[in-house]
Amino acid sequence: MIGMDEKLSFFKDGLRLDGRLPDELRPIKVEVGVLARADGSCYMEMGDNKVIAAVYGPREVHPRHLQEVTRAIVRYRYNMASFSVEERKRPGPDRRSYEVSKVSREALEPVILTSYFPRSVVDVFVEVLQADAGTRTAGINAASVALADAGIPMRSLISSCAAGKVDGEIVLDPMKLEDNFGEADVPIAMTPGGEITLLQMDGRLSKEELQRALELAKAGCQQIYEIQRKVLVDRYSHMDDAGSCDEAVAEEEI
Amino acid sequence: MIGMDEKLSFFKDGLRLDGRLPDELRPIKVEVGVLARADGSCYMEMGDNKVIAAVYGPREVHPRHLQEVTRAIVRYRYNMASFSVEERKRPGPDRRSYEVSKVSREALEPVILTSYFPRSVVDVFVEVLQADAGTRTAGINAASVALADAGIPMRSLISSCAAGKVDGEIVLDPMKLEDNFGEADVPIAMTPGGEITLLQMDGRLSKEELQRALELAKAGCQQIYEIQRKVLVDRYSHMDDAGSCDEAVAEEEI
Amino acid sequence: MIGMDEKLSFFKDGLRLDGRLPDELRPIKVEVGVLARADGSCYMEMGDNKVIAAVYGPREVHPRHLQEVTRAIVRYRYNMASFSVEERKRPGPDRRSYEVSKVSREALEPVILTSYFPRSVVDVFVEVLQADAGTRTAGINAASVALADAGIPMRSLISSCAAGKVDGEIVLDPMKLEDNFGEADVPIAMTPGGEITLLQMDGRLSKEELQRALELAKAGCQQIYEIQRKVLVDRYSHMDDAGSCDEAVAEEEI
Amino acid sequence: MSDVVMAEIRKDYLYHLMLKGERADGRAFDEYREISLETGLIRKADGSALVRLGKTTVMVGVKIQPGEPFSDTPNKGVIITNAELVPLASPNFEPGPPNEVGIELARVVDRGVRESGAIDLESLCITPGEKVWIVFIDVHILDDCGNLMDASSLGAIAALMTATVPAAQYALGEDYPLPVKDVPVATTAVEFGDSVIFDPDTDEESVADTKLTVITTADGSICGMQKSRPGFISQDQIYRIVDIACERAKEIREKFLEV
Amino acid sequence: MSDVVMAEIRKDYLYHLMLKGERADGRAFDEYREISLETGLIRKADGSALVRLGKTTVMVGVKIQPGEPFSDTPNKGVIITNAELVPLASPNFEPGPPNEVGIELARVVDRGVRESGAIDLESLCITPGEKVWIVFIDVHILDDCGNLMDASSLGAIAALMTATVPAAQYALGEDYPLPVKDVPVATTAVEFGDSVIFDPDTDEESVADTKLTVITTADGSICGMQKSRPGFISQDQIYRIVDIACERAKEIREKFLEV
Amino acid sequence: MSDVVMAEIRKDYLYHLMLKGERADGRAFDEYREISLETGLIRKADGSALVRLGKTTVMVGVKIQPGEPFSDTPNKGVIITNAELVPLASPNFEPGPPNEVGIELARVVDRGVRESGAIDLESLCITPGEKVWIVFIDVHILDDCGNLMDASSLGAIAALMTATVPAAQYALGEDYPLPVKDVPVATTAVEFGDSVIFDPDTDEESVADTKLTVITTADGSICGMQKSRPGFISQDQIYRIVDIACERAKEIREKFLEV
Repeated sequence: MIGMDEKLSFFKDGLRLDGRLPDELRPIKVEVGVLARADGSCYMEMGDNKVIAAVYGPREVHPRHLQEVTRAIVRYRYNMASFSVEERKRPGPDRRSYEVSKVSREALEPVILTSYFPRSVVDVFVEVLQADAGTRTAGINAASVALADAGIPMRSLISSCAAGKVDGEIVLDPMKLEDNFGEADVPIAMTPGGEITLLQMDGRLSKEELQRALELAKAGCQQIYEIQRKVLVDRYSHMDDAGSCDEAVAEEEI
Repeated sequence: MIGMDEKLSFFKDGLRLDGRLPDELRPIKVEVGVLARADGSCYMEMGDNKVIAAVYGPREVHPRHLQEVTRAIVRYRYNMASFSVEERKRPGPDRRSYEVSKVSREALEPVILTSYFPRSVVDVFVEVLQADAGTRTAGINAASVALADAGIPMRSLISSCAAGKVDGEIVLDPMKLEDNFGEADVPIAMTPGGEITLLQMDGRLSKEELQRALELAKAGCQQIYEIQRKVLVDRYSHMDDAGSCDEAVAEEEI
Repeated sequence: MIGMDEKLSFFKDGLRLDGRLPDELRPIKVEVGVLARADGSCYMEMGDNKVIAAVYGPREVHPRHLQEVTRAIVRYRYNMASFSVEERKRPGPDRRSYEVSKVSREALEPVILTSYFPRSVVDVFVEVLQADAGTRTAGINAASVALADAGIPMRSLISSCAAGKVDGEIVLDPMKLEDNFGEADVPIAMTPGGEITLLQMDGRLSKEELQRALELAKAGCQQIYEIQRKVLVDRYSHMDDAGSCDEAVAEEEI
Repeated sequence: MSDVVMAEIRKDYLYHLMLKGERADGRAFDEYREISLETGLIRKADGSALVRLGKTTVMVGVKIQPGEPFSDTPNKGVIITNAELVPLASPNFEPGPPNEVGIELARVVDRGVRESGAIDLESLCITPGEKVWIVFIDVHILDDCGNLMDASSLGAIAALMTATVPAAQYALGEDYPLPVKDVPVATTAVEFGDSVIFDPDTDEESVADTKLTVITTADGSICGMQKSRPGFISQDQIYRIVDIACERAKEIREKFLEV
Repeated sequence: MSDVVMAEIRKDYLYHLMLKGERADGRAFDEYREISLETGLIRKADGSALVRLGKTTVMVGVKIQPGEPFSDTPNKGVIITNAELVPLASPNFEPGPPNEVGIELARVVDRGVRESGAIDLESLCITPGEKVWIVFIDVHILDDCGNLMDASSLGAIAALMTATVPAAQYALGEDYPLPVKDVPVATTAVEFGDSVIFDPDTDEESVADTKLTVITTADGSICGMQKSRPGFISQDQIYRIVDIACERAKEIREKFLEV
Repeated sequence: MSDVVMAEIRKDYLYHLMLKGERADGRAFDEYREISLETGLIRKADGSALVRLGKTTVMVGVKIQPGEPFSDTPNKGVIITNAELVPLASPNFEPGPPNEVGIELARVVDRGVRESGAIDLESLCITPGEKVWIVFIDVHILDDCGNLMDASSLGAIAALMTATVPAAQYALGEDYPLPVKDVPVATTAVEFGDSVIFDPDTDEESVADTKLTVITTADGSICGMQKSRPGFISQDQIYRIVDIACERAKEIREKFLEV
């Protein structure tokens, strides 16, 4: 939240700069099973964000001392490609990506039935190919579908999106321009039943604004959940072309 | 030892810039058992140096290949807080702190009865919160008390201080200003019986000056030993308030 | 291959700047068994290149998870001393040295009878003390002799040298000046029987030029093989002074 | 295995206590441990604070030095926050560069300072595009007995509020107090079944389902939140925690930061 | 042990197929898998290409930024090539900085671009000795089903050929297409007994004796070669591979790079 | 366990020899192994020395390049000393950045050069505050048969005494010999019961109680000391070692450094 450096107007005739209503998500595109080597995978676009998630496991833990005797551990690695942002990013994790990886893992872990697979690991890898505000939520959405694609037993899917505050108004799913000059950002993740597994916030909000932001983000998550569910249903109703190396068979656009 | 860049006088009427006699230590303050999580701990001030030492162990060695079958290994990590020196120090160990850690470990190891605890480790951690010349000796003094506080069996305590040469004169326990512009620095550590376990020297000294420096430093160590001993006696004569989370109960000032 | 920045002539009366014919190697000097601690060792000069190779093993593998149950693994570490090149090199491996280590290991591994020593490792270390184009080939030559000196069972020796293109002409064993301003460089390594185990190329060559370069380099390798063989024969015919700490007993110059 | 068993037993014990509305150390669910705060102990730092939250002990040092601005904010000072979870402070901490727990801690502390606007970054510009003041906030954990977030955040703002910009040392005019415009305070609760417990100690943290940190400003706005640990939290619980967090933060602000 | 046994069985199987002149997926020995190439998908990059070689998938992004030249080439732009073998792409890849396989891949891709003279480095000089354009070629492996060398090289040249120098953004004039003067194409074969098989998949790579990559330019010259994997290769086999490599490269160049 | 047993047996053996006033290789207690010193072997370095101390072999290279001074000593050159204990030199050395043994070695070598005033740092200033000569002393261990300290220190001073400041290469006037104003020599003894043994080999080092390095200058002053290895040493033993160290250093200085 840098604060507005110059007077920009973020609304025109009640619409946002990209033509969206305040409570409207950006267009979403999902493909499941896009990678041959991974046990499960998902490519997702949310607006200009392009992310790809892969799941490997349950598999053996290396190094061994990380093993848990009563359950599987979950690892999550969020990584931005060098070319995904305006100024080239040095390859490899930075402090931000360590934090995003931690909270994303904690957003998914509660729904994974880790006790089914003691002493093993479920690895989730998310690569951001293009970033435009909202990569952590896009990554969690893709990872959730990839986990299902990998056949990892889960209590439910997890859906994720953010609400923000721009020009004094609470909006759903802020894009980069709104995020850079906006006044607050509240990414959440939740189950279809409304249990929240990720919650972060920066900026400045009153309690009432926070409440409005959570309501908006919740509604966004529910729309995303429907898309995630549909792409998985489509995928598994066409499973005649099964096999570890099949490419993208299901695609869903909003 | 940078050599004197401008003509500074380090003595006035036989006293040093901070009013000390040439053979006088800086004021010392000690508290034992200051940390709840550590098995033993000690906070120490020597002049403007503020250090804190913690001991964990004997405990299991990780990684396992470092285990010794006939004795405990001793590890020592000397670390300066970023804010402890004039110009902010990058966090983490540098070459100097690796050397200080090595010689400090070698100063304490000879008195630790490591053969009592085969295959285990005694970890000593020293954090420098403020530095003013003499942090390695302050760290060793604090670590020695913390080892005793942790109940690690030892042949004796170790006491440590430096002598230096300033304006042609041998002085005890040089402070930062004397160290920066002085002509030599000789830190030592020893048992109460006078067996030396740490000896370093830089600068330029004749054999006679070295002899004088060792004599002075030895006398300094003996004073420090008395303080260490007293704080431990006080600590253990008030042991009605025992328990792993008791805070600083003994304090000794000179 | 930087391309020629200024018009330099690399030939005078059919000879190269250092007086060599186009198909002539630089002077070679070899000493075997030059190190006391290593199981096998070799010092080699090829022109202004000065390299030293040591072999340790077969010995236990650390860390254990690198062990192979049916054979020994081979490790190769090519390292340039900081002072070996014009501008001081930062100590430690860089990207170039990782690649050189990989291709050098792959150049030697095919002749090492690794199946004799399951679960163990043969470590090859090459230190470049002075570099003048051709250090990887000099390193492989020295390493090959050091492996023999260590008694590692091998199908054959490996010999290595490069051909290059300078001023439109294919030459054997380019020196630094020729390499910097030359048009192509083709380092190879091979068995005495002509089986190629290393092949790299950069620059720009027609198929015919590549053929000529390989022929030249092959002839160079054969000459080097004779030198390697002779120094080893000499070494083992004087084995009355055997023992792990004997220094350089055989030396061969061309 | 025994660690797992012990954890289960401890969890059971704390859970049963909680059903009776009790905590192991007798505190009310929304009650903080005793807080002590000393500033200025580290003369070599430009600002410093030693915070004790029960037995949890954190030293925060602030150093202010001239340096280059970021290219996209040429007329703004820079805040760099780091947290060192040194192995002296807990048997669970290991030597080495900050792991994800240390990084998260530093970033949440940073978020409170940054998002509240506590430091007016534009006032830290010396020469636009060339030289600005860099404010290093170094959090040094000394004893981890739980709730490092609140202790570290409190130490950071206290150290900043008592910090001096060492202008004289760099021939940039006279020294002056670092201007601080807001007083963010972090308040952390853990969730445990249906209960919400503030200022958790290490035991409570280790058995909690999830944890929520809320950072509030002097005017009662929220300027940062962070859920950590896997586990679910409902909207209702969030609002409940936010309400109490605002109250507790206000008390801490008034009592220790004299605002 | 079972991995070793499986490898032996697979090797036997592939070997016997090969004796009959066959490959597991029915291709001819010198036949490539289906290639697909899309450029410009990453709007935030200055050039990008998504390459599919069968199921092998590689994304290459090119970023062009002003920076300092190397001191020994003050009037030349800089090419920096990096390859990330991220663990998403294969169960064999681990997180962390590039290992020797990733470094070799990046260096061979770099060699093709550099030695072919595809990029006129002197045209990338802005102010001699002070400021030049730095061309970052970032190879991001997404799915490793074999022959990363050819896929990555193809992605690199395709991304460069469609890249824009973002001059306007840095107030250095108008944007213009990155001038590309040659079109290096890498072609890789593995050797397997006496046979030579092009565009190997992961199984074929894992059982091959050795591997040879040949990079050729538009005029049929060779601008880079790299043998990798331990194993022997004869001069005759080298020449045979070079001959076919030139043909395949020509086909790829014509079909996908429109040269 | 067998290593431990072997070490005990070897210790016993060496101990019993010593009681008879003997060493395994027949030397007197204060006798050095044969020393050989060759300088200038590395043409690409600005100074170099190959030292053999018995079979211990060390190459030291000196490189002198222009660079920036430290901000607190703007008119002084810079000395940077590094020691590489490469795995070629001993089965006990591992690849990777210097560990504490290598760091200690480099710092003790550096201490001798720096504290003796051997290099007049002010004479290495080119433009105050901007450009000074940086003297890199790189110690490269080739064969560790004991007493690396003395071999490395001797190599360092010998390389410096024969080094050239490559001014012409940087258009800074004519090349000139690096001015060296003192000749520090390190002498190391190990203590073994009541005995003191100079120039220990690897076996003697491994069984010694403790070790003391004394660095002396041409005028017989002491400019550096370092006790290493855990173990006790008495004041008397220190004085005894210092006395012999001065003598040995004098001999080495006269014989090998022609001072």
